[in-house]
Amino acid sequence: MIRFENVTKAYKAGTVAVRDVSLDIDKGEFVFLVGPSGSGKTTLIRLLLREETPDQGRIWVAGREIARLSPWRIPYLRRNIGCVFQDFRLLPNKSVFENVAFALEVIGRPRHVVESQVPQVLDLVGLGKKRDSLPGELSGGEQQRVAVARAFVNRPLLLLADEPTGNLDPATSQGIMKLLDRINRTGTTVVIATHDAGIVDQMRRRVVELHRGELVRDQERGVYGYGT
Amino acid sequence: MIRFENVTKAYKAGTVAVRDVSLDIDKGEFVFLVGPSGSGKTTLIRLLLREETPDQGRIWVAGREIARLSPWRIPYLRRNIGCVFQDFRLLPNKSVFENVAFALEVIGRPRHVVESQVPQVLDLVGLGKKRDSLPGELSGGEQQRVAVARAFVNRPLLLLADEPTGNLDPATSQGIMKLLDRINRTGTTVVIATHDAGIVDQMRRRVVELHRGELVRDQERGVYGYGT
Amino acid sequence: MAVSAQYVARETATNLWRNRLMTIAAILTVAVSLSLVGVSLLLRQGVAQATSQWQHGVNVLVFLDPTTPVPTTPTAQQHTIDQQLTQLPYVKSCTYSSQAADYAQAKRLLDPSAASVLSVATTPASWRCVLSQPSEAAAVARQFTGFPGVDGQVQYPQKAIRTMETVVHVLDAVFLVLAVILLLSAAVLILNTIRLAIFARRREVSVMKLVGATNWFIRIPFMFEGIVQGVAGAAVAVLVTIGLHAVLDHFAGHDVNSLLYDMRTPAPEVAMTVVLVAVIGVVIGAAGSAIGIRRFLDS
Amino acid sequence: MAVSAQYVARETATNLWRNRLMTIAAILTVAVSLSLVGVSLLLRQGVAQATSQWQHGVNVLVFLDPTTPVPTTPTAQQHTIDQQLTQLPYVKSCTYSSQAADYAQAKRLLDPSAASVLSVATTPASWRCVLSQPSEAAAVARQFTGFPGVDGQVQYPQKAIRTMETVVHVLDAVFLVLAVILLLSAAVLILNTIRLAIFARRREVSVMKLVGATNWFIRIPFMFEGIVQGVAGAAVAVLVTIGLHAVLDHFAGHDVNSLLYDMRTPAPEVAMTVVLVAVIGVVIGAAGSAIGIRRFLDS
Ligand SMILES: Nc1ncnc2c1ncn2[C@@H]1O[C@H](COP(=O)(O)OP(=O)(O)OP(=O)(O)O)[C@@H](O)[C@H]1O
Ligand SMILES: Nc1ncnc2c1ncn2[C@@H]1O[C@H](COP(=O)(O)OP(=O)(O)OP(=O)(O)O)[C@@H](O)[C@H]1O
Ligand SMILES: [Mg+2]
Ligand SMILES: [Mg+2]
Repeated sequence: MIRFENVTKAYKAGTVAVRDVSLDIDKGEFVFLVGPSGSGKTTLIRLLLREETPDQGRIWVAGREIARLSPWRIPYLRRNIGCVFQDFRLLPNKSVFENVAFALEVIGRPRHVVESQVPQVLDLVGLGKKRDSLPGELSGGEQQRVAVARAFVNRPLLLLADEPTGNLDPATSQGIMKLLDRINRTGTTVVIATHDAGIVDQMRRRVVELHRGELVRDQERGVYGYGT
Repeated sequence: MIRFENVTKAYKAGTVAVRDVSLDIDKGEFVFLVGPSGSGKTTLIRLLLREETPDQGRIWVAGREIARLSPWRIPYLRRNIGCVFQDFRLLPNKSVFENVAFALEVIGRPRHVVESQVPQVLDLVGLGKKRDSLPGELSGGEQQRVAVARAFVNRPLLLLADEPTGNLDPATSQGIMKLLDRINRTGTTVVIATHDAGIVDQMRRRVVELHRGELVRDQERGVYGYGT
Repeated sequence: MAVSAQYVARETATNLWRNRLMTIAAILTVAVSLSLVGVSLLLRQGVAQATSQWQHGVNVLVFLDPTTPVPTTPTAQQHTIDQQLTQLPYVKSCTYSSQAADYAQAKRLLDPSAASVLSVATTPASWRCVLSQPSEAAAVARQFTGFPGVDGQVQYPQKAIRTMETVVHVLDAVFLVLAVILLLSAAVLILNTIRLAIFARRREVSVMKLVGATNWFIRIPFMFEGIVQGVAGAAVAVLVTIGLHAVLDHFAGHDVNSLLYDMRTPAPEVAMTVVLVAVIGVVIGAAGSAIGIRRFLDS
Repeated sequence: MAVSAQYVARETATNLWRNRLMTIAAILTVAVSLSLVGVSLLLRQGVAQATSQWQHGVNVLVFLDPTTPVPTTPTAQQHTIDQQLTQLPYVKSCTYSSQAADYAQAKRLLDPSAASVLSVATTPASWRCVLSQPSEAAAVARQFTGFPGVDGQVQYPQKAIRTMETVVHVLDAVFLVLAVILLLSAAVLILNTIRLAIFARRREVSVMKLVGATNWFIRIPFMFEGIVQGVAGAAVAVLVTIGLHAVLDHFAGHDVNSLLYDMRTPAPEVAMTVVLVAVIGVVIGAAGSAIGIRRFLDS
């Protein structure tokens, strides 16, 4: 499903965010991406979305080398990827409902599908009552849940989640993780960047650890950290 | 230092975010504010900053009833309060250095004080090397640390922190909490809204719990939750 | 593409409403800019109208030699000359004025002491010819010189024509240049405003892209927003133009001597201006949005 | 307040640079708008100049009765009459033209057949008076009528004066109205642009407030930004205005007959326009920013 081959990415400012990373993730896997702040987790996710292109190395997603994708095909790549962004990236002028509905409208789902599916997903993340609020009128955790809802509303092949529980209390976090687990069981590949040691340790799934941009650990049924 | 007297705050949309909360926090205290997502923690902090005014009840900060403050005095209130916002609220057009320096310039600190103090604080949060980056060029955790640095650079009387470790790995989180603890020991009152059960349980300080806007627990040397 | 009409309509409407400030700013800019263009075009038409009015006043006066006998009651013969004259290039129509008529007019025009030295016999009869092209007066005068019985000198208001032509040309040029400058300025200002408005929403655009929206899916609602703003602004401009036209017409009233009366512009030409203004509004709105959004669409 | 000059300077400079797009948009808007105002003011001054040139050409022609004997070699006596005439209100200067001179001129002006009926004796001598106020020609003519030896009729170019005056008044009014409309439009457009630019930075303003910045602390750098944009825009407008003036002057050349020559505007008046444009730029920049930011400062 995903293959990184000696991928290196440096930002203009000179920071090497990802250094010579090679990684294979199969279809249907559930992977935690861990590492200290600034270790390159978000950058890895941005590379998968082709929000950035690698300086060196190659990346395949669903059998395609995405650096070679022509610009007009990028949207179609992204439609197969649901993403929970670390900073949410909600559309500030759209209501909760519209934000989630947008991911369906983009792929041309008819109105009645949108009308039935969105409220269902919002209920799943516990925001049924907030459907007409604007993002600015939500608490941090509520915004994060909207982002989660938007990411999987269109049943993507690949679900990327960058710190999806950073603003959530442990109970809600567990709810979200159960949800992601359930989605994973339907065949969706799930990659989660997280700092939440409790959840990683509890779920016992594959753990990939980055440190200063380098892949330092890749462990089946892993835990958050060795010592911490 | 802080006194809430039967404070109620409802937003336009009809959500009662804070309901009849009474609370006293003495000078020099260290308080954790906990509660599920959407329980009103951020709203409480916004009330203290007079970003919002209560619908009912009264709030005193440092001996002043802040709802009665005339508009031109509000900036002077805020200069005594350092705040780490949940969504960071960095100035997007200013570098890391300038963002932190701004809090000092606002209170008229001369240039040489700014020049010496800001790098010191940036080193404390581990961002010495990122001083010239813009917020958009930082990882989530780095932005959060800039927000922390800005909040205490001018040694405020009161330090409010809304989810200051949501985007940080456990090691960095502990570093930040140690920092806040140290600041607290110099006499600064510290109020932290957080979901990080690990930290709350480890620090064993006063815990105030909100649930649907109501104060449901106020416990000396408390833990994050009873059951969770 | 596959952008549904319903989606576009809803998107356009809600975005216009939720970005009120920017909507109003853009409409205002279009309205002000295009109003200036419209007014300037209108004034230019007015000048053109006035010119064509004034041109009716340019005559070439052909004096016949009083010593050559001419019939005092010119009928068929006069008609022939008339035809011959009229066939010359640039000559529109000619009227004959007999010696007696010319004498009468001279007496009226000159002060008595000067008139007293004239007599019917010494006053030359004349043809007064209206030209289709006043600037050709000199050429026409030359042509007449060969005609039988025509006095050596052919009079035409040389200095007056030159001055009037200069004024008209300058005014026409001024208003044309003004209209073009205003149009360019309007384009610049409107594009500017749209760019700023889209700049304020660049984050929104980037989020849409990350969720998998195609460029057209993002662009079309923006373009429709631009069109609506352009149309609304142009509508205001059209009203201002029509309003000004009405006001000028009103003040022109029926005072034949007033300059405004000369400047009255017929409705069809005003309509042309109005249509032009409206089209500019739509095009600039749509193109402006499309161009303005382009750099935020490049990934 | 306590806003240090250093802070303001640094803040202004970096903000202008980091918000390039908005800076350029604002400068462009100011430049385009004020250029239009400047050009319009310049044209208006040109018209005023041309008017004053044309006014030198308005003479009142006083014919002396040829039957009343007048000295053929007028010396002291003529001087006295000259003085008397000049003392009349609105009369600027008068020149005498003898019977012989008038006859010579008439011969030149009229066609031979008409001229042949004139003689020196029947041609009246005349005074040709330049008026300071051409519109008063009729009144002056009435005053002359009482003078010794003055022929009953005093000639002045009645129709010509009326037409010229109308044209001048209309042109003057058109350019004044245009300048005022353009000025108002410029104000609206510039305010609009500044508001949009500040709107795009409203979050920044709100963060500054939350960190404890006073309103003036936030407002002053914004105002200076506005001033810099206003000055830069106005500078462009000033260059355009001066440039146009230079171009017009160049084309005017030394062709005394051209309208452009008549419109040449003296440097001090151009300087006035330029100063006016610059001041408007600064004021609108500063005030615009201050007003634009106001609603985001209300807490
Ligand atoms: N747009 C950018 N321009 C320049 N440098 C950047 C940019 N984005 C990220 N970086 C740098 O690249 C490094 C890796 O960033 P990244 O966001 O991938 O970290 P992360 O693992 O997601 O961290 P966190 O857990 O704090 O979110 C950091 O040092 C960061 O400062
Ligand atoms: N500006 C607003 N307008 C309307 N409702 C709001 C606004 N801000 C917050 N709310 C609502 O008020 C409630 C409390 O919000 P608040 O941000 O205080 O929660 P919180 O405890 O900080 O939650 P979290 O842990 O998720 O950040 C929520 O239900 C939220 O939707
Ligand atoms: Mg990250
Ligand atoms: Mg919160």
